[in-house]
Amino acid sequence: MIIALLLILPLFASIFLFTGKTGQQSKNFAFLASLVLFAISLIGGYELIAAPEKALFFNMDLESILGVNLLFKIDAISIIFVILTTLLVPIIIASTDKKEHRTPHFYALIMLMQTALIGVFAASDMILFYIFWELALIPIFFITARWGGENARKISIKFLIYTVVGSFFMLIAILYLYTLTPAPHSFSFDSFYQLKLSYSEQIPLFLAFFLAFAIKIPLFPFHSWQVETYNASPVQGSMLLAGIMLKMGLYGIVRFLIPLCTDVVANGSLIFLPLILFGVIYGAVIAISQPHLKKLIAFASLSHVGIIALGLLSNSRYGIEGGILQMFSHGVNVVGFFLCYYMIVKRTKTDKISELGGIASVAPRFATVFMIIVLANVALPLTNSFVGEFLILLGLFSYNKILAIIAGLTIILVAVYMLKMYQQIMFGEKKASTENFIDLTFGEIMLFVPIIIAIFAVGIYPSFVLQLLQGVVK
Amino acid sequence: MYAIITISIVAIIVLFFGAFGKKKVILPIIFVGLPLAFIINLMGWNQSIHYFNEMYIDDNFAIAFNGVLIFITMLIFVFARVYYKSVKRPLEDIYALILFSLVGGLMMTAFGNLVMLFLGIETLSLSLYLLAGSKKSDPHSNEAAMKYFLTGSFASGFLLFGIALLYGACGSFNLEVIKQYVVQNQANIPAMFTIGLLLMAVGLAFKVGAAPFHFWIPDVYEGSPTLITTYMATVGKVAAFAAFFRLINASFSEVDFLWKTSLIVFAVATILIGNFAALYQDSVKRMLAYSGVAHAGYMLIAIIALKGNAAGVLLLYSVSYSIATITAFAVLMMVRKETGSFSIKSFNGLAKHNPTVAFAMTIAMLSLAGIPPMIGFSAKYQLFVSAIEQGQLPLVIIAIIGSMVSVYYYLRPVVAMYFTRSMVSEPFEAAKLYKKQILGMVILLLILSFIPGLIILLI
Amino acid sequence: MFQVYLFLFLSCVALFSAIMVLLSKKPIHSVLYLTLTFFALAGHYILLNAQFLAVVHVIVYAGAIMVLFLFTVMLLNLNKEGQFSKTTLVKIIAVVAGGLLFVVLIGSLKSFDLATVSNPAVSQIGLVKNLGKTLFSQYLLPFELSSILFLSAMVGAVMLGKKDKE
Amino acid sequence: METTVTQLQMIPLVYYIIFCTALFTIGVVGVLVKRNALAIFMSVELMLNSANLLLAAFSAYRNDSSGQVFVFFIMVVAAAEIAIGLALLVVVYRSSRTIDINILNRLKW
Amino acid sequence: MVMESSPFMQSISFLLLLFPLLGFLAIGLSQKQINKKLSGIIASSFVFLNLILTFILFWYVSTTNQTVETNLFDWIKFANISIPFAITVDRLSALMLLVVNGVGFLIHVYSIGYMKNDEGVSRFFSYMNLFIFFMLILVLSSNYLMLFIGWEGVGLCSYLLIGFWYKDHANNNAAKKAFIMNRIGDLGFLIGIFMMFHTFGTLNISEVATKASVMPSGSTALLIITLGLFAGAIGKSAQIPLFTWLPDAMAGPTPVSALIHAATMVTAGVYLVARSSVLFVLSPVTMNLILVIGIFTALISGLIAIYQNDIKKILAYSTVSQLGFMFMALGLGSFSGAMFHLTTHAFFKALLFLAAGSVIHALNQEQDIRKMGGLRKKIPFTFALFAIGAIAISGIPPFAGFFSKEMILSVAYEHGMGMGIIATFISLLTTVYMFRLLFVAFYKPESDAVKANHHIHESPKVMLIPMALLALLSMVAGFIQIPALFSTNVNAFSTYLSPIFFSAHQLVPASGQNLNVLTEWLTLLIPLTIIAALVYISYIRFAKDRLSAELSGIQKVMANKFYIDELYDFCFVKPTEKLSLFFRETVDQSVINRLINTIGNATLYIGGRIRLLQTGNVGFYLIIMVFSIIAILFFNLIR
Repeated sequence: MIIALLLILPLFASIFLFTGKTGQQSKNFAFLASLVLFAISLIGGYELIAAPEKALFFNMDLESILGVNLLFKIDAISIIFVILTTLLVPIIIASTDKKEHRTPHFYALIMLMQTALIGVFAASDMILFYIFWELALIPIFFITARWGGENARKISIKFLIYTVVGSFFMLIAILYLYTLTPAPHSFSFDSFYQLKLSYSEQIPLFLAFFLAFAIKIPLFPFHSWQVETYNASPVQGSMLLAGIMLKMGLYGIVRFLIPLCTDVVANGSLIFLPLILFGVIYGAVIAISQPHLKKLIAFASLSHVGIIALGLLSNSRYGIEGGILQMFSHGVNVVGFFLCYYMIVKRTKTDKISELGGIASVAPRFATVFMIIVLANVALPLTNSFVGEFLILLGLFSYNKILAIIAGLTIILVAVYMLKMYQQIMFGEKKASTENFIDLTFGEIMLFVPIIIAIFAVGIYPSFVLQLLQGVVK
Repeated sequence: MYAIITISIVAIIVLFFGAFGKKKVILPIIFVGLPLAFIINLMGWNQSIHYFNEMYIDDNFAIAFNGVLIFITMLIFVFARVYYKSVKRPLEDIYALILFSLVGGLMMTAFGNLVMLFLGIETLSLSLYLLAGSKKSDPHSNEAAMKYFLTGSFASGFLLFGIALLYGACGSFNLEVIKQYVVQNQANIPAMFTIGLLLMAVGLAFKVGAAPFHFWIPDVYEGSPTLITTYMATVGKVAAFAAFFRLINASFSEVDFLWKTSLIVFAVATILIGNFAALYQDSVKRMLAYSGVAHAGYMLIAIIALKGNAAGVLLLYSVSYSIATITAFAVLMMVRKETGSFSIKSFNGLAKHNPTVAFAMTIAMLSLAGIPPMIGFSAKYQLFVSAIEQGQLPLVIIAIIGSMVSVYYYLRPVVAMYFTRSMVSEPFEAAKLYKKQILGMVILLLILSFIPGLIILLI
Repeated sequence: MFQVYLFLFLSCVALFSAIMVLLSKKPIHSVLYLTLTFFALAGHYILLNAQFLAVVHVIVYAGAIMVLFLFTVMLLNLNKEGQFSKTTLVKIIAVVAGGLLFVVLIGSLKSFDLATVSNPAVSQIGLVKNLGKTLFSQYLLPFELSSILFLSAMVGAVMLGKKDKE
Repeated sequence: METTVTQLQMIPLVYYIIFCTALFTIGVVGVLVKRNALAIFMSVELMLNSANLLLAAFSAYRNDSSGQVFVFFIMVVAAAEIAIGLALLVVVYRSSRTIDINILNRLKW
Repeated sequence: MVMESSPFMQSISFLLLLFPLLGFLAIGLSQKQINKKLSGIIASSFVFLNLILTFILFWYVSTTNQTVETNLFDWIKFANISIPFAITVDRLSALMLLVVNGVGFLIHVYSIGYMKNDEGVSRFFSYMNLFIFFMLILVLSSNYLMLFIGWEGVGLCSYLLIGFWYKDHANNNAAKKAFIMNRIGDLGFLIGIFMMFHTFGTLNISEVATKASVMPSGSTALLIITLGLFAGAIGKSAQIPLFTWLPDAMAGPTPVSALIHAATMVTAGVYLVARSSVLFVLSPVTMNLILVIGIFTALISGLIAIYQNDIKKILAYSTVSQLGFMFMALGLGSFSGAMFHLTTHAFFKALLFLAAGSVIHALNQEQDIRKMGGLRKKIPFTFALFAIGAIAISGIPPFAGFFSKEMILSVAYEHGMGMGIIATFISLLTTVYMFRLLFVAFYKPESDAVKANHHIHESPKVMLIPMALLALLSMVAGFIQIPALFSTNVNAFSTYLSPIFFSAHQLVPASGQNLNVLTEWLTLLIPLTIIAALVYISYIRFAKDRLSAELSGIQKVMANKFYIDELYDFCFVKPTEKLSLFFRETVDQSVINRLINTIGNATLYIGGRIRLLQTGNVGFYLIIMVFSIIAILFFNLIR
């Protein structure tokens, strides 16, 4: 029931919004709808907390009509992502500024995106999963290309093709898996999980899945779409991308790579973990000298999600649980980060770090909020990222000490680039662009409130997430 | 069977009224006659009647494909009204030729004898040659018709030679008898049989537009009047595929080692050439032509898979491909009417003033590209599944690579429509004419997207 | 043995004239050589005791089709010295292609042999009566449907032929 | 015994096969070498005729009439085809004053 | 092993954390609403409440010899990992509580006066309270990860307070440098924690100690753990090679320097090592490393301090040097000695900083000692307090420094005569730079700047009283632990801490030989004599108005801090920036992006080529068809 609501509500809202008249009304409607969704997903979360081993099911055998089996299952892992989605989407919707005159289609596309994202996280049938996975691309493509900045058109095409190419690899893997299931073949996750794959079967499977996810996440060296797309898309699009959509790839790792390619993950990690690790360092190092705030966020994100991938593939429970927790945290943090970016760009019309400065002296509230978000990104203890990164590195350490130590370098690098960026933007003397910087209004602060609550809630009491996962991660 | 008769009669009535210059009644007659034929066609459902010594077999396969063909033709006529709006004369000849070729198509789906196959192919082809050249004043149309005719009759020669050799080996044209021969002589198939089979396959591969026999397609599709191109790309292709499938399925399924490799080569070449060549096209019409080639490659996979529900999958694919193609061509016709060009540039900024049209084009492109949740995706994935169940994973991988490539060119019109500055500042005049029809197509596409399973299980 | 000689003679005539169709520069010569080929083929039909086919062949090909060809040649005044011909390279390629095709076909077909052979000389199937029976019983449907083909050809020819006032 | 005698006097089937193949090949070569559309039509006719004769021969040697019926249909179709082809040729000639197929290259790439 | 402890004490220990947090939130969230003075009073009163609670707890643990364990909630708990949010008050942490809350309270009070005229005073006090909060977490945590929270938290506060005057980028750079250098150490700390968890399966401090005590001495796991922890300590306590941030940290307000960068936070490294004494004594390699690093740090920073001219910088290097001294003590195995010196150092170094602050306050933010002089008469009270601090830190009896240093020196001499002499030398360096500072700033004839400045005034009472209290402590605190030479009975300090280090001493029995009484007297008296001599020389050299000679050779190197900052800049900062540029411009743009684009363009190119197959020439199409047919037939026949 909850699943049905979670899927149908945004879909209908989206269809309704496509016929909307004014942007403001549509925004209000979309915001309300997404809040309702959030409430519903919280109910789902509550049910699961009561019994973490259980899962919410939705099964309707419509294969004869739809061609796919409507098989949904929300377990503890899924609910985290569903809640992440439903938590962030209202913020993203609310963040649009009145001055930007978004048409109703904009909100319709966001709601459609939400449908697809929830679908991805709730699907328990491979084809269904794939459908939602691809469906998610369409709205974000339009959002990016239509409301994006310069070159948005070209870049969004590159983005779309790049990711579609990646997901085609996944399609190959799915189809390959399908042939391996005992007759009558089936696409349901459960039938895949029951497979006992031999090592030689796992290798191509792993490669295909890994490629697909690596492009989506993105991992080095498949990240080149990311920076450009973040840079080109409107900030809401970037938030959707970085906050939620990238998690699809990581979610895929949790759902498929780890349970299905156990042996490859166990034996081959030393081949691909260094690659990911290099990407982690790479992103962080580039962020140090990145002159544009948005690109900096992109590279920081590249580095952060790389760490998550490291944790997930580290063959240890700590790594996996920490990775999942960190996915949630990263979603929250990066959206917060983008919001800060948005606040700056909205007021100063520039995101060049060197043109900014001295904001802290005119906007103390903003400085505080931004500082909290920066610290969350730096993974300071008691913020949400710390627990996740700690567990990830712990997991990685128990797998391979050298890798963990190198990965640990990021906690230094992240401090370097984050503080450098914060210092240059917020501190120092005021500049022309920041002369008339207005501090956050009440409405804008309200945008940050849920994010800050999430940052501290997860940082101080992560156990509710971790214990939720306990029954599922094995 | 009775559908053929109905359609023939309708065609003759059309000719009759046209001869007396009664322009206004022609299309209404067709719009009565084709649904009638559709219903009559459906009445034979689940009965599998064999007519005239198994010349014509009205099994579910035939009925389903005939239904699709008739339905597509109806859609074509829907757009014909708008396409030929400016033409004064009754056009009974063109309409009649379309109907005649439809008869040929129906024969191709339901043949039980190679004679019927041959006659069906020729009826369809001859009408299409003529239709391709029906815009006499246009050198492109002439050229298209000529090229089509030259290559087509050449291919017919091979087809016939193949039939002759096959006959020499088996001594019959009846599919059932050939099958028996095959079953009995599975161990020592004479070379003549093989050659005959392969030459027939070549002939049919030409008709479906599979590489390396696809060369006529881009030129002919581009040169023909757009409405006719639409018809060729849909009815012509679907009928040819139905015929191909029926031929292979009815007689040669036991000796798949003879033809499978060749077909796989065809399919691979078709997918790659079609998709890659489409990348560079500036003319949307030609791009769609290459897309047609590429889709022929995918549909060949259904024939290669053959077993299981391949027929249903082929049906689904045909439906998805045809409806999306018609939608795309319909939009193209409109754009061409307004801008006088097929170039991708003429799509620039279409979405601003013609959102419905742009949306329709987008849906069609996404469907053709096989992006979920459009029907094009369901069709592709069902196709891949059935191929993979027959152990054709490498082929499927190639097909998927082709799909990756295709995303690019299918997106170009979308991008042009939505994200490029428009040259015109007001809604297209023609859009008013088209709006209802195009909206209908969109709704059809969307509805179909939710019932792919139903279509597959038809057969 | 006489039959064999006759066969060989007719074959030689047919092949020679067929080649001459290609070699002739003037279309009119080609058409005439083609006619010769058709007559030789008619002889083959008679040799096979396919009387009906032989007659139809002569009527359709030598009669109708040849007339059409000739008519076109005259109508369009095409009977000039062939001023356009393909390059030698293309010709060589074409001949090589033909040769290869021939070799491949012959190589695979020559070993063919029927299990039971009936003598065409004594076979009665080619007679009008027998063929008629088959045609109007077993092949009635295609026979009828071929009328549609003709009709469409007619309509089309008219369509292409008449002047439009568009 | 008698069958043996008649068989000896018969023309071997393979003769027909070889002859028809040769004729077919000539037709194919003709299509390839000619630029004149009319000549190409003729070459196609040669191909069709070779198929015809082959069918007729098989039909006769198998003592099965269906092959010859098929030939009949082929002739029918060939006639219609040629009619259409020539009509097209006339149209093309009208518009471009030539029947050289090499000028048919407006549509390409 | 959760001991039953009284609920009353548990709730008190919980309140310890709650009060400063409340203070932080109350001040931080209402910055605009409350006036400046009020915020200082609120902040100070919260710390004062804490101080009272600390006394209660201290009394409790020192009398009952029990630890107060309070489990607040489960922080990270799943599978076999269980890290509660739990606080432990034992004798060691109670001592630290005293230091933190005591000194902290005094500095808070002092700050009310010092920061009176600053714009962001509310912000300042909220940060200060936050610092106390994190420092208490650090001190009270019952497991290493929670300790790490406090560890990073104080680092954050340090960052925020160093960069308190954020309009000047120099301050921000200093703050950033402090944070990043701490982070480098923290990475080591984290690795130590990982290894600890890996080895013992728990992070609980007492459980780790118990489990470790049965391990063989010198095992690799222990080595890695202790190295990691020590790396953390190096970062936090500004030891070589991560010491350069501390002098820069003087960019923050002076009370911050006093509280964070002298008395409390920087000593956290010492506290950590002392806390983990069991682990460290089982890892002799690390112990030796600590010893070496401690000695070198103490030496080098002591030398640098002599040539500095910024009053706060001198004190900062002095701090580094004293910290090195403490580490040396730790390396020698004298945990209680280190802790003792930590305590006394907290008193007199805070005093020194506050007094320096008072000077700076008086001179309108002038920090260069060359521009001072003659202050003895202008601000006599401050001078007196400063002198007490200088005497205390120099180890002149009977002030506190003497006792704590003596405790360490005796251990050093027990360890060997050479070690003793080195230690003595280090302690003598203190005298040199402190008295140089004292004489230059207070005795030397008035500089022009001072002469021109008519507003030089004594600080208000709110600043002087805390300083006076600290001075009192600096004078008397030493008497709780008198060298064995004088009396073997007065050793309250080591007795107090002995339960903490009991197991550590158990594992490694003291190896040093006992010196005879004569030697002990000599080692005591000779340094004192030298100190006296040094004070006199300094007086001659610095108190008179002699133009200081040009620095030359080695002196210049020392004055420029051995060029260590430049070295780091050259070795790490510049290469990282270069690498960043290289990655950004070359790898990302020219290689990866180009590669991806090339793939795309290649596809398009192939498309363009394949398209050319379609020549438009029918003859060509037909030829291709025929060849294809031939190929198909051929391959099917030869198969």
